[in-house]
Amino acid sequence: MPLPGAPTLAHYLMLGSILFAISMAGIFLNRRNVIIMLMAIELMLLAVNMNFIAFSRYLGDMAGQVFVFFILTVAAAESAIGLAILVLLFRNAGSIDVEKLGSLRG
Amino acid sequence: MSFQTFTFYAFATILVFAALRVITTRNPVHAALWLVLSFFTAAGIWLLLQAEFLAIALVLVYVGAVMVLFLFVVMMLDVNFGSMRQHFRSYLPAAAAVGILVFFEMALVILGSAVGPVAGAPAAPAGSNTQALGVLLYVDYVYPFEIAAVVLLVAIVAAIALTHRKRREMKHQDASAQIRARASERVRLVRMPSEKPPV
Amino acid sequence: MTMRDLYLLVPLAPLAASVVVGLFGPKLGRSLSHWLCILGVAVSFAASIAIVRDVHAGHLFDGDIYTWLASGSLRLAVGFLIDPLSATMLVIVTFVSLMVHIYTVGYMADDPGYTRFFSYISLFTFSMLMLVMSNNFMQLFFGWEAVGLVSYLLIGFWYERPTAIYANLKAFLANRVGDFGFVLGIGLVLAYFGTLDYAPVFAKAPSMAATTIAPWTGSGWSLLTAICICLFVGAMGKSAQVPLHVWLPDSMEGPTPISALIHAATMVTAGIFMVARMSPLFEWSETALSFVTVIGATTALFMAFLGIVQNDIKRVVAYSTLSQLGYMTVALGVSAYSAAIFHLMTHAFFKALLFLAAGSVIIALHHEQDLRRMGGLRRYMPITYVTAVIGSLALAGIPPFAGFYSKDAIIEAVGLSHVGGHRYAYFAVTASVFVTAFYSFRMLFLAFHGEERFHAQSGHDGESGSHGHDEGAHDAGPPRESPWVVTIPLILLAIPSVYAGWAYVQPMLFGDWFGSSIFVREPHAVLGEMKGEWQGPLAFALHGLATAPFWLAIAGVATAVYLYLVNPAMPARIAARFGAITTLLDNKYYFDRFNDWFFAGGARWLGNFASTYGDRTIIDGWVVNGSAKLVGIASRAFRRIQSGYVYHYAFMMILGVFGLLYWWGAR
Amino acid sequence: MTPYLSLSIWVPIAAGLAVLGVGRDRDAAFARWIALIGAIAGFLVTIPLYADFDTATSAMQFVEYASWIPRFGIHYHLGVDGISVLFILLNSLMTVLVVWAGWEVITTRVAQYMAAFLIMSGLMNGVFCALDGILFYVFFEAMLIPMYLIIGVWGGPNRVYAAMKFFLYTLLGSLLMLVALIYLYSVSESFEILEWYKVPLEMGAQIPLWIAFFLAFAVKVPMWPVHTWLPDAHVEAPTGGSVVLAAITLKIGAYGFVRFILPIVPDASRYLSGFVITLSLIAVVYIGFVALVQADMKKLIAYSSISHMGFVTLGFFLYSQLGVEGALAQMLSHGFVSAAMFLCVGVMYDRMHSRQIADYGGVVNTMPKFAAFMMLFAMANAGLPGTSGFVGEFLVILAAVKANFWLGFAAAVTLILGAAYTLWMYKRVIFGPVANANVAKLTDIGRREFWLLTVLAVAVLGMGLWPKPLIDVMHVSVANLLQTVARSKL
Amino acid sequence: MLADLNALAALPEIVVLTAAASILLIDLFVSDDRRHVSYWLTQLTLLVAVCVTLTTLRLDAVRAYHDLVIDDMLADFLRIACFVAVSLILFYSRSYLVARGMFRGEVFVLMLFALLGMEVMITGNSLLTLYLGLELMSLSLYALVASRRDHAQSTEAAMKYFVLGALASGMLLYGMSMIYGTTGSLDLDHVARAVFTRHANPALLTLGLVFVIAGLAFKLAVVPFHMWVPDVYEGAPTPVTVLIGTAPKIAAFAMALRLLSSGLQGVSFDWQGMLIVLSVLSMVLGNLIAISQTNVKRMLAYSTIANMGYMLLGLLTADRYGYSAAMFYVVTYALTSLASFGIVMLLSREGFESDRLDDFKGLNRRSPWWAFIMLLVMFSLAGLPPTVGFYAKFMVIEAAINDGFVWLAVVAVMTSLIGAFYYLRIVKLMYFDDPVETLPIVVRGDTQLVLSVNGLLLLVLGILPQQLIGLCAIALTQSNFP
Repeated sequence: MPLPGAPTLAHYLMLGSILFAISMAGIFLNRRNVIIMLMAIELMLLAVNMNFIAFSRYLGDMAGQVFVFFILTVAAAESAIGLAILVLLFRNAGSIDVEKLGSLRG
Repeated sequence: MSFQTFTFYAFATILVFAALRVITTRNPVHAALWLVLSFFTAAGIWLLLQAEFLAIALVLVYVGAVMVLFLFVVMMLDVNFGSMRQHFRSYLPAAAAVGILVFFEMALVILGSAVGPVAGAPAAPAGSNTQALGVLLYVDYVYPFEIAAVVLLVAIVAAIALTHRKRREMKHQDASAQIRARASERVRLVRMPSEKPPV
Repeated sequence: MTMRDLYLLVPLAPLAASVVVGLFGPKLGRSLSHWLCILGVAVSFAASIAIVRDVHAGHLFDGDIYTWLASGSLRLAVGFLIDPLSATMLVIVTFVSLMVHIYTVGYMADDPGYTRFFSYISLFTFSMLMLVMSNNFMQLFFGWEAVGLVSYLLIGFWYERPTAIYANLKAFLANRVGDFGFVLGIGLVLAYFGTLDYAPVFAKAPSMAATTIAPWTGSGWSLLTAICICLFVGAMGKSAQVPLHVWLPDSMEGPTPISALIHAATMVTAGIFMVARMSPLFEWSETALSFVTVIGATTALFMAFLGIVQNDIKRVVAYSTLSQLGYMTVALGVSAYSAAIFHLMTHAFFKALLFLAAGSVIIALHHEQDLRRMGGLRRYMPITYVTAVIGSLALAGIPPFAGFYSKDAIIEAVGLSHVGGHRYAYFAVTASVFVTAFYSFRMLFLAFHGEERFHAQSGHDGESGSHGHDEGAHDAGPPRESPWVVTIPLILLAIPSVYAGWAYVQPMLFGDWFGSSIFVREPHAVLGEMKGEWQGPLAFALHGLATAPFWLAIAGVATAVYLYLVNPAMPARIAARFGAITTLLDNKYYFDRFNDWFFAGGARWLGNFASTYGDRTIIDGWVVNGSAKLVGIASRAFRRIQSGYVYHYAFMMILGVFGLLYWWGAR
Repeated sequence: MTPYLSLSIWVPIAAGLAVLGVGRDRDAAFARWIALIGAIAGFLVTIPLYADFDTATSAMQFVEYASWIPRFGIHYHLGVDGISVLFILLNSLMTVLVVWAGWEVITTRVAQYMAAFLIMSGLMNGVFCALDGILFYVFFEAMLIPMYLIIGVWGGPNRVYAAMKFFLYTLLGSLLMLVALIYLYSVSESFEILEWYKVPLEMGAQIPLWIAFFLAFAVKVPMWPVHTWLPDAHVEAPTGGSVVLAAITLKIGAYGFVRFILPIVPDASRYLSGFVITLSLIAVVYIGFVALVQADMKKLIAYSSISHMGFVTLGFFLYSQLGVEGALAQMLSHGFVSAAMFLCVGVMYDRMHSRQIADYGGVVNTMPKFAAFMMLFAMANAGLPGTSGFVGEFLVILAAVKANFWLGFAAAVTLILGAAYTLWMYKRVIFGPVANANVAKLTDIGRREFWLLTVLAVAVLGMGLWPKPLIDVMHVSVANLLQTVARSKL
Repeated sequence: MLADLNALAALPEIVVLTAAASILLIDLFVSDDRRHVSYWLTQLTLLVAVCVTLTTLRLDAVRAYHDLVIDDMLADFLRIACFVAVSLILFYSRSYLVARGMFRGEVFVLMLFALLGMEVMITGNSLLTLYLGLELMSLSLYALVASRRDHAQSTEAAMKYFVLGALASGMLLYGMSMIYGTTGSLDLDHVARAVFTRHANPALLTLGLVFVIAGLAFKLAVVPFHMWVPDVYEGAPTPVTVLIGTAPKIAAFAMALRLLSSGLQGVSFDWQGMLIVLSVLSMVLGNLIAISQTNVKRMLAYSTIANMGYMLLGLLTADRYGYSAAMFYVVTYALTSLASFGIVMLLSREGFESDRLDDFKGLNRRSPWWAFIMLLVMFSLAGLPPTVGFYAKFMVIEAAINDGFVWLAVVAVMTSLIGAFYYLRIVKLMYFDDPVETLPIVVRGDTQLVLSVNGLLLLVLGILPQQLIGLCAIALTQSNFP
């Protein structure tokens, strides 16, 4: 199956996997910056959503889209809580540097 | 190459590039903006997939609310981002390796399995996408819908509970604590070694 | 009262006395205690006499008292075998024991452990009787070990003395080495005969004569040889045959009465008795018999030499005991079992006599045992002196004393025998006649003749220096004759020492005294040959005058007279002249040193090695604690994965997913 | 029918819980009395087990059977045969003695001490009469807990190491046994031990099963080379702990051999009997030498225990009536003798607070009664005829010679070594002149100690002089066992 | 229309939700020193929830809300277990919360919401409901971990938990998307059918399976998805730690069961292998690392990891017996874990956490009773009879052996030997060592009672486990698991 050409399901899945891979790489690349880590996680969810929608289209089944709807909702809530914790962290530790988050270990 | 194909590739390219910039850019504000771009292009792709409602929702909810929240927090916290980037370059190979490996692993599976073309799929259901989704949400998926509402409630409660501060920094008298104090607690006798006289 | 009750009475009377006195001795008081024990043994003695008469009237008994244990087809019982052999032994044992009991009243009069001592010797009597009366191997072993125990207790009676407690441990262990063989012998009997009762085993012995066992592949040992040698190893321990004799001289650390009773008259003869009892087995094994002969002969000669150089009066007697036990063993080896028992009997009398006489001297000198500090005692202690002379004559084998008959019979039997090693044995027993006569009269002269050296001592610690009852009594006047409780037994023992020889030589050796209890195969019947020339005890004695042994004995006596009465300075010169031999003899052929170095030291070295390296270093250190340590190290190492950094954690998760993906991708 | 077995298990446990519940450290006497009454009651209920025992049958007697965990077919199945019944009596008797022995000696946390022993007693009775694999395992494991506490709480200076070692060592073995039990269940669909005797097993299955069981029981016995926990545990444990450990706990390991290994995996047992016999003989000889050089009395007795238990395993794997009965007799006797020896050391330790041989000497001068008792027990330990120590040793040696002369030869070495290490210690501790001022100040045993030792002395002598009543109980069961073992399962 | 929904199936959820919302409102009007009103209301809610669950108990499985929800015995049973667990946590933690200024309405409410999330997980019959339940639970827990706002460690723990949790749910979602894509449905019944009939694309399905397992493993805390556990356990306030360590494990177990068994039984061979790997890793590493811990909470965290490894032994057999064993395991583990943290909280005071191992020194002197309870807990965790932990281990090992994994059983027992070491160490500290701390232990009466019952239950269930074992068996038989 030649990849360039009319977009098939595989194309979308590949796109999703690229996004997923980028988000994973992002977590590593920004190992000290929690905010960008959170953004990378958003990217990951985007990848997942991409998959769902592609499958939904491919299967002709709306359930996938419904799922995406809920993912979006949850992701929003998640961001809110994540950012709340981030704020708290900044207040308590004076930094959001993950490298400084090492008091719990071993 | 049809228009659809072209659009897909165009959006996909921008999406991937924007995503890459999200994780590589120095400034979190820029990262957030790149993320916005990613969402926009993703919404575009979703339109191609006939998920109009979700595409719009992504733009409205994500770009309009979540990303704004991100930007808000980034700007509110006075973080010294410069110091956080110190070892950025040294992290690059590992991160790239992880990313590429993940990608290849997934790609192998996806490409190795004979996944049919989207074109072969049945046509989109009649009526608007939004309506169809709405019917599903309020009829079939009413239960998850409720749960999702609770999730949002939790987010609200949590966010408030965690970040809402009563300003208690000022000193104040605690009458009950004063009453509870015992004689033994009032004065603390400290035994200290007597200073040695210089020889 | 049936005979069975009488049989029971024999061992139980002393046992009862022993238990009562042992548990309540201090409460009963001294006199009640000793009367109880004496009564117990006296009853036992009386019963023994009755039994002997009954046995000679033809009433034998072989039956069980109670079943000790049963397992599968095996039944182990406690039972009695009453036949002439055991009946004879009963009388000997109870008689000597009775004498010793009485004697003890005087000898131990001042000892704080008085009642304990009585309890022990009564217990010993019981044990010995159980051994003798046994009708099976298990009970034999029981008695065997029980006498060993009492011997252990009695040697260490004065437990404060390091030498005594060293000696008793040594005695017990040397005996245990013998028991080691003994138990294996019993095991072999059980394995091949399927029972431990004498009667069926003896009955089956002829049919087993050709049986061989293969301890390792390709070898073939005669079963009976193996059994007999194993059993005899036991006898070597108990009857102090070379090289397991080392304990006996040291056992003189015990009080003198028990030296007489246990280490001369009875216990040490258990081995002799046992082999005689096992004659139906030994008879079928030439190898075993010649083994017995050689060991016995070696003991007889070489232990006699040691008797010459001893200065401790009891040790001299002890070495003479060893030597005489060698005689008995030789007799066994040449199948003259009755001669062995006969000698056992006469030896019991005169050796007990000698020991008690020595004891009498020791009391008189306030527990002085060194011959070099005696001399001239005959004037002060006439009864002791006379009885000691009788004992010495008997020991030296001068006709017509008891010892002559038994010893001469043995020598003749050896001369007639054709068992392997008989020439060596003949030489040994003959040569040691001279030695025996020499050392026994040396002792006699040193103690009772010559100048009175007992005044010379100063501040010397006697036998019981730490006992305190004779502190400062050294100069309390000249030695006095011992009290009647001491002398009566001497006299009573002197009587059979004189007459038991000619009175019993005929019935025991050539008559039907032992009946079927001793079995001799035709080719070995040396006594049978002698019987052909037998013309009565008197003729035997007269004939004896014409034989080499007699003249050797006379020579021995004469040498002693010359060296110790006529020319007392001579022995020292001789000793100096033959320095190497003297050293060898002084060191008792280095047996003790070798044992200390090789066995005791070796065992300790092995134990330390096993304990330190085997247990503590390898098993505990490496394996047990090592694996625990390894776990600890691994734990700390893995702990470092938990670095505290989120991206490490995330990395682990991704790695996990990867791993799973890869795994199932590859599959 | 009165459920005597259940009573023998639950009476002590109930008493233990009662002591734990009502006992207070302030009023230790009360706790002691309750404990003693409980222990005696526990002993009394076991007497009918012997009195009413039918020696003519090999079937399980006093059987109690109730469903427990139906999902796995696990039953509360109790019963005794001639092999196990005596150990229940022994154990219950020991509990009385141990409670009594700790009477004045234990002053801290008395209630907990007493309760631990009572509970352990019940659990160990359970081990001996459980006929269900899991029931057995539950008792088997549960008894580790009180023992762990006894060593750790009331033990000597190095108690923590000893307790840990004891626990983990024994757990190592028993965990594998759990796997084996479950495997047997998966094969036979039953946890009935008696069912397992009949279930056919491939050699490929028998060998791993054998190893698992063997490890569990060998550690417990303990056999060389998995014995090193024992000296440590004994040395550090309080006297009562040592007594129970030596008298009963070790027996449980040996009991496992006859209850599990031999009948369940007979072919593997035969195949590997040479291995076990070798280890047993190493235990007899090697450990004998090790015992010889110990400077600590408890350690010495501990090593002697290992050596004696070597006889037990040796006897089992000779596959003869004589050997097995000898081994069982040795187990019983060792129960008395080792208990007595440890009590003796305890008596001295209570006075001098030292277990080092070098600290003693001439004890007989100040403690003559005690010395007499100890002499008896030392002799029993050395296997003197007339004492119980002789019976088992003698029978096993006989059986060994019967099987192979050289086996007997090696086993008989114990006659020398056993006497050597026991009497050498006795000599150095008891005999001789008073060694130091501390010994001079010793007081002889009191009334409590006297009667305590008397009970054991009577047992030692009684069994030595007339073992038949005890051994008769075993015959039919042992014969049956041997038949079971003789049948191949392949 | 409502009748179609079978709304009663979710009655306990409705009760909890209503109550949570009500308490949220009521709490607004309650002053600080009358906070116990909220507390008791929460307890009441749990009681009512238990009663409601019991009264609506049915033997057969009911699907509701268009098959998104399933209410079967398993669900009822596990729901009750969660209710009880949360209730006990509240009992144990009251003093702790008060002492640290955390005795606040929102804490209770968040706990209830987390509980609601668990219920949704337990009853989920669709990828969607499972996901939403999981998120509801997780989000509440993130907030709870951070709820001690002034405590830097708590915040740090919350941050780690959040980031990793989000990553894990991203993975789970990716997996779900693949499953959805290959089977064409979110409904587990449909998924199962598609998998069984081999309509699903096997490669993509396996891809999805891997990611789903990763997500589940994160929640179950098994190696190598366990990294958050020790840090969060240590950093979180103890009541939250115990909440994370108990009820969510039950819910995660239910979710795993639903996903793997109800949905993906057809590819059980695949996930079996994966679970074996995870299980072995967890047992080994969990026990191993626990040895070198000095903090009780951290040690218990590793113990959780190890125990979840054992639990997987039951799950990975992929049959009903194994599931019931795993269920028994997870329930009794929760019970044991509750008691252990109960004691930890009992010993803590204002300004003193009592979470170092040394704080247990000489507990037997200070309080024999609590030492005894802790002893039971430790032996139960170590899996020794006569505590319930033994049957838990017994059952999973039995399941493994029954399925032919004898070697796994051997690994399990060998690692539990290592485990025994650190559990014993606590006993050692309590019994063999002298106390450092001599202050008397003051405990509220109700806490005392409940904790004692909890502890003794470990023993009682250890002696008479048949009822609980039977319940677990019935729950799975009636629920028609393969």
